[in-house]
Amino acid sequence: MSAVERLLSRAVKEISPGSIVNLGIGLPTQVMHYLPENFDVQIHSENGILGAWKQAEPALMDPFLIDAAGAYVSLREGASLFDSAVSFAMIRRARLDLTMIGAFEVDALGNLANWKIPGKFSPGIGGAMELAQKTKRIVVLTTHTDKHGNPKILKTCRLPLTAKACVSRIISDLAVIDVTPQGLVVREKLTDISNGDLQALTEAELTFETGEAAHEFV
Amino acid sequence: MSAVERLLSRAVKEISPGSIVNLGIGLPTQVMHYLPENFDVQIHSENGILGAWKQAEPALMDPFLIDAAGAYVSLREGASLFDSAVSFAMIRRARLDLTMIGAFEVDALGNLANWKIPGKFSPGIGGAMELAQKTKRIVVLTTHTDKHGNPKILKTCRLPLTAKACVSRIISDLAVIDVTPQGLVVREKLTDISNGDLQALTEAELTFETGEAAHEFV
Amino acid sequence: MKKNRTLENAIAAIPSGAVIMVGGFGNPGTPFSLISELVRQGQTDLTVIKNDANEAGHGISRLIEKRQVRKLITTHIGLNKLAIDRMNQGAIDVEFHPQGILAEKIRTAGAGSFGFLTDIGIDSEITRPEDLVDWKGTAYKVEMALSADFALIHAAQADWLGNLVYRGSAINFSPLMAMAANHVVVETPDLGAPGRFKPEHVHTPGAFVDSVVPLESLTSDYGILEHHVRR
Amino acid sequence: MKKNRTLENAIAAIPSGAVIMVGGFGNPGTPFSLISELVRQGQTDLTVIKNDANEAGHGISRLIEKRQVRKLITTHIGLNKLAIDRMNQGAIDVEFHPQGILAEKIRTAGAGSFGFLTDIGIDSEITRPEDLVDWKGTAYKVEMALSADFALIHAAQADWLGNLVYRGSAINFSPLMAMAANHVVVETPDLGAPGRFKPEHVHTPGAFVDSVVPLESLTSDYGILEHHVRR
Repeated sequence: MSAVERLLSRAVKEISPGSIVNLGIGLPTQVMHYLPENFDVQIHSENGILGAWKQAEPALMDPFLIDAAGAYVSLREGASLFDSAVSFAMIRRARLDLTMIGAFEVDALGNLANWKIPGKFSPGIGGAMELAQKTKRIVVLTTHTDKHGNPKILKTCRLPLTAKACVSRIISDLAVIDVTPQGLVVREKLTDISNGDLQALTEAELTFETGEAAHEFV
Repeated sequence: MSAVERLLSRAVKEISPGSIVNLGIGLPTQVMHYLPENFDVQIHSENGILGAWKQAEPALMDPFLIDAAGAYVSLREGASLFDSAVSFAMIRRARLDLTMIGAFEVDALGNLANWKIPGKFSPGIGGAMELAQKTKRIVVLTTHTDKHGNPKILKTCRLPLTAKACVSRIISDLAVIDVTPQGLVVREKLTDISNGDLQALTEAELTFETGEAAHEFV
Repeated sequence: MKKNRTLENAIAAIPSGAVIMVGGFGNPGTPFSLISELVRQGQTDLTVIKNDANEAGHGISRLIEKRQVRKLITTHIGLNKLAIDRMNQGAIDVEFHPQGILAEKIRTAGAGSFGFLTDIGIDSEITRPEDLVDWKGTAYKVEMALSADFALIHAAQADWLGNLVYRGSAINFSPLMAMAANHVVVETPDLGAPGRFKPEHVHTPGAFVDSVVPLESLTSDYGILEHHVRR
Repeated sequence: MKKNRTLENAIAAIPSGAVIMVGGFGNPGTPFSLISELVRQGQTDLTVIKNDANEAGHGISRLIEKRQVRKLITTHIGLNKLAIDRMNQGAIDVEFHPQGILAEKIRTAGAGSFGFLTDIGIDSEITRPEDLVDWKGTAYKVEMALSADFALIHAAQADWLGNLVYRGSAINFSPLMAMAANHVVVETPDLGAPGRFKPEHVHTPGAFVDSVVPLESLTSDYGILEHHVRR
């Protein structure tokens, strides 16, 4: 299993039966493909869908039905379609139980930066700010380090924030880390990485729980 | 023809083909019954109807379909039904061409008072304020005097205003009067009432046009 | 996850002192069965938000008659002389808003916003100086969002997920209130399995709905009011 | 009164310098035919308001490529490298808003209001001190209404009165823009006589629509984008 597959397989377990979930662009949208076919969940897409599901069979793909990432989704029974104002009303009214979201940086206070790298990347905010600020629970899915091996889990975010103190949990390819008032607490990690090695790949200070923390997370 | 019938028959002529019209509670709602069956008009009702029409046949009356006055209306082909926010968006965005509205008092500046008599009558504002303030054209339908014979067309309204300077035209049982920058101008009147007699029943000063003004208005 | 509840359980969640939005413009859309159960259970000190006060003996007028209502936020109660009398006696506090402003205040809460800037009534006695803001050189009236603890809604049809379809003029305030209240209770005579609605036809997505109460039948309250039939 | 117009006449009403809202989130809902005619007629100095910039070579990207656009008000243009390059070169002015805030600014204009109070982004760099109002002891961000001279809308179905029905995810910004623009132009491949829609199924009532352009067929622009199909 690749690092990304491991991360996505773990991410699926974050979704409680009966919940309403938004899957942000990037790693989170890929979580959809790991969901069991009959799992009781309603996927929200901010372009106006509640009840989006996996890509439609080729013969059933509808060019007038995409999710916010551009995928030709299908709809589950009980789906509804609505305008963008209603879609974001649902978000701002905290009717979503969970948003999984990507990150450029996330920090020990649960601050999230995922929309802008000044001078390099500024394609716009999209729906991220409202999702991050208003969803009941935000889980960040991210590789533990960037492609150069630099930590993405920081003491303090340096990039412009998407939202302050919004993240509840971080799932990387190496560990499951909770943001707590006492800082970052490792709940699960790969068995073949030591506490010291994980800390070395993380700028923020980590606390290691005994018990669960010792277990392989997938 | 009674005074009210005369007023309502004249009021029908205010409605241009193809227009969108709201008929306020009281005399205006009765205008509906004077409209020719195939007349090209869309009646707006602020409780969420565009395309309301005359009372349904008894067998077709729907207890879930009333207009804002409580009548069991029918719907014309091309009607739409929507929520109260959309209904008043339509009003505030001035998508209505005409509102006919009742009055306790109307004055030479086009001010309208029709919602409250302090200490006597204050059932609430309803939709009148937004209709009066935002419809492109407001035509007041009113008996020329109240039941005690006192003028309702005043120099200046004394009751709390519904909206300032909103009225374009007044149609009473005796005359058709326009609100102009030069004051009230009588466009049509009953032939059997003299200019002097009409002025005597009107507190505001009237100007009498020659030509049309001499004609019977029905 | 099924949102089905019994009438008794759904209403038992409402405590005395609650702020309750009630759908309906006149009879259509009024959730008479939910209201009847609230009358039966007898919660008091309620703040009720509804377009009108129904007519004496019906709908929320029964709550007013049983002195369960402390305050009514509404647009027009002209069809209910009893409610006007109670207001004039000082037995209930009544707060009036222009109809579209009430709708928009509710919708603003439903959109997760806090208020909006308008010019409706800005020159009238309903506007006090302290309601005005000067924003970059222009004066606006600030209308604050109106939310509620509960909304009581009648839907023509629903599914177990809480997706709602209204009909006729019974839409009115219901979709707005379903967005604005923290706990949304819906009654419907026609509850079915998810998949029954074309997704584009759903008026209120199930995300906004907490409890759905199936009604076995509709009482005479939901029928034609003979005194509103023109002869 | 029939609102039918030809493609040419409907677009000829738009002058250079106009502010134009364009429906669509990605491809679904983008009025490609109206945009193509606007490219052909060549109006310039346009301000375009759309969720995104479509993809290079398609939709409003063609207006940007032909230098007809002075300013773009949008939420995310990450799928259009060409638009990002033009922005970085300073060839077009781009104003970004959070997606739901853009929707709500448009909807606020559509409701005939002037602005709304929010807390979205209040702690972020998108909020400047001069955007904040202190209202009765609480700080809110004021987001002003966003209106337009024209809206260009794609509807799945329409009738001569301008009643519109959308489908799929092509609803998105269209009903909001239809309310907010002063002149609303709709293209549809399926135009019929009034009476074809159940009144409860109409998404945009005809009162908001000025011109309806029937399309004889849909070009390949409206089809599946192969590079968005997951293999």
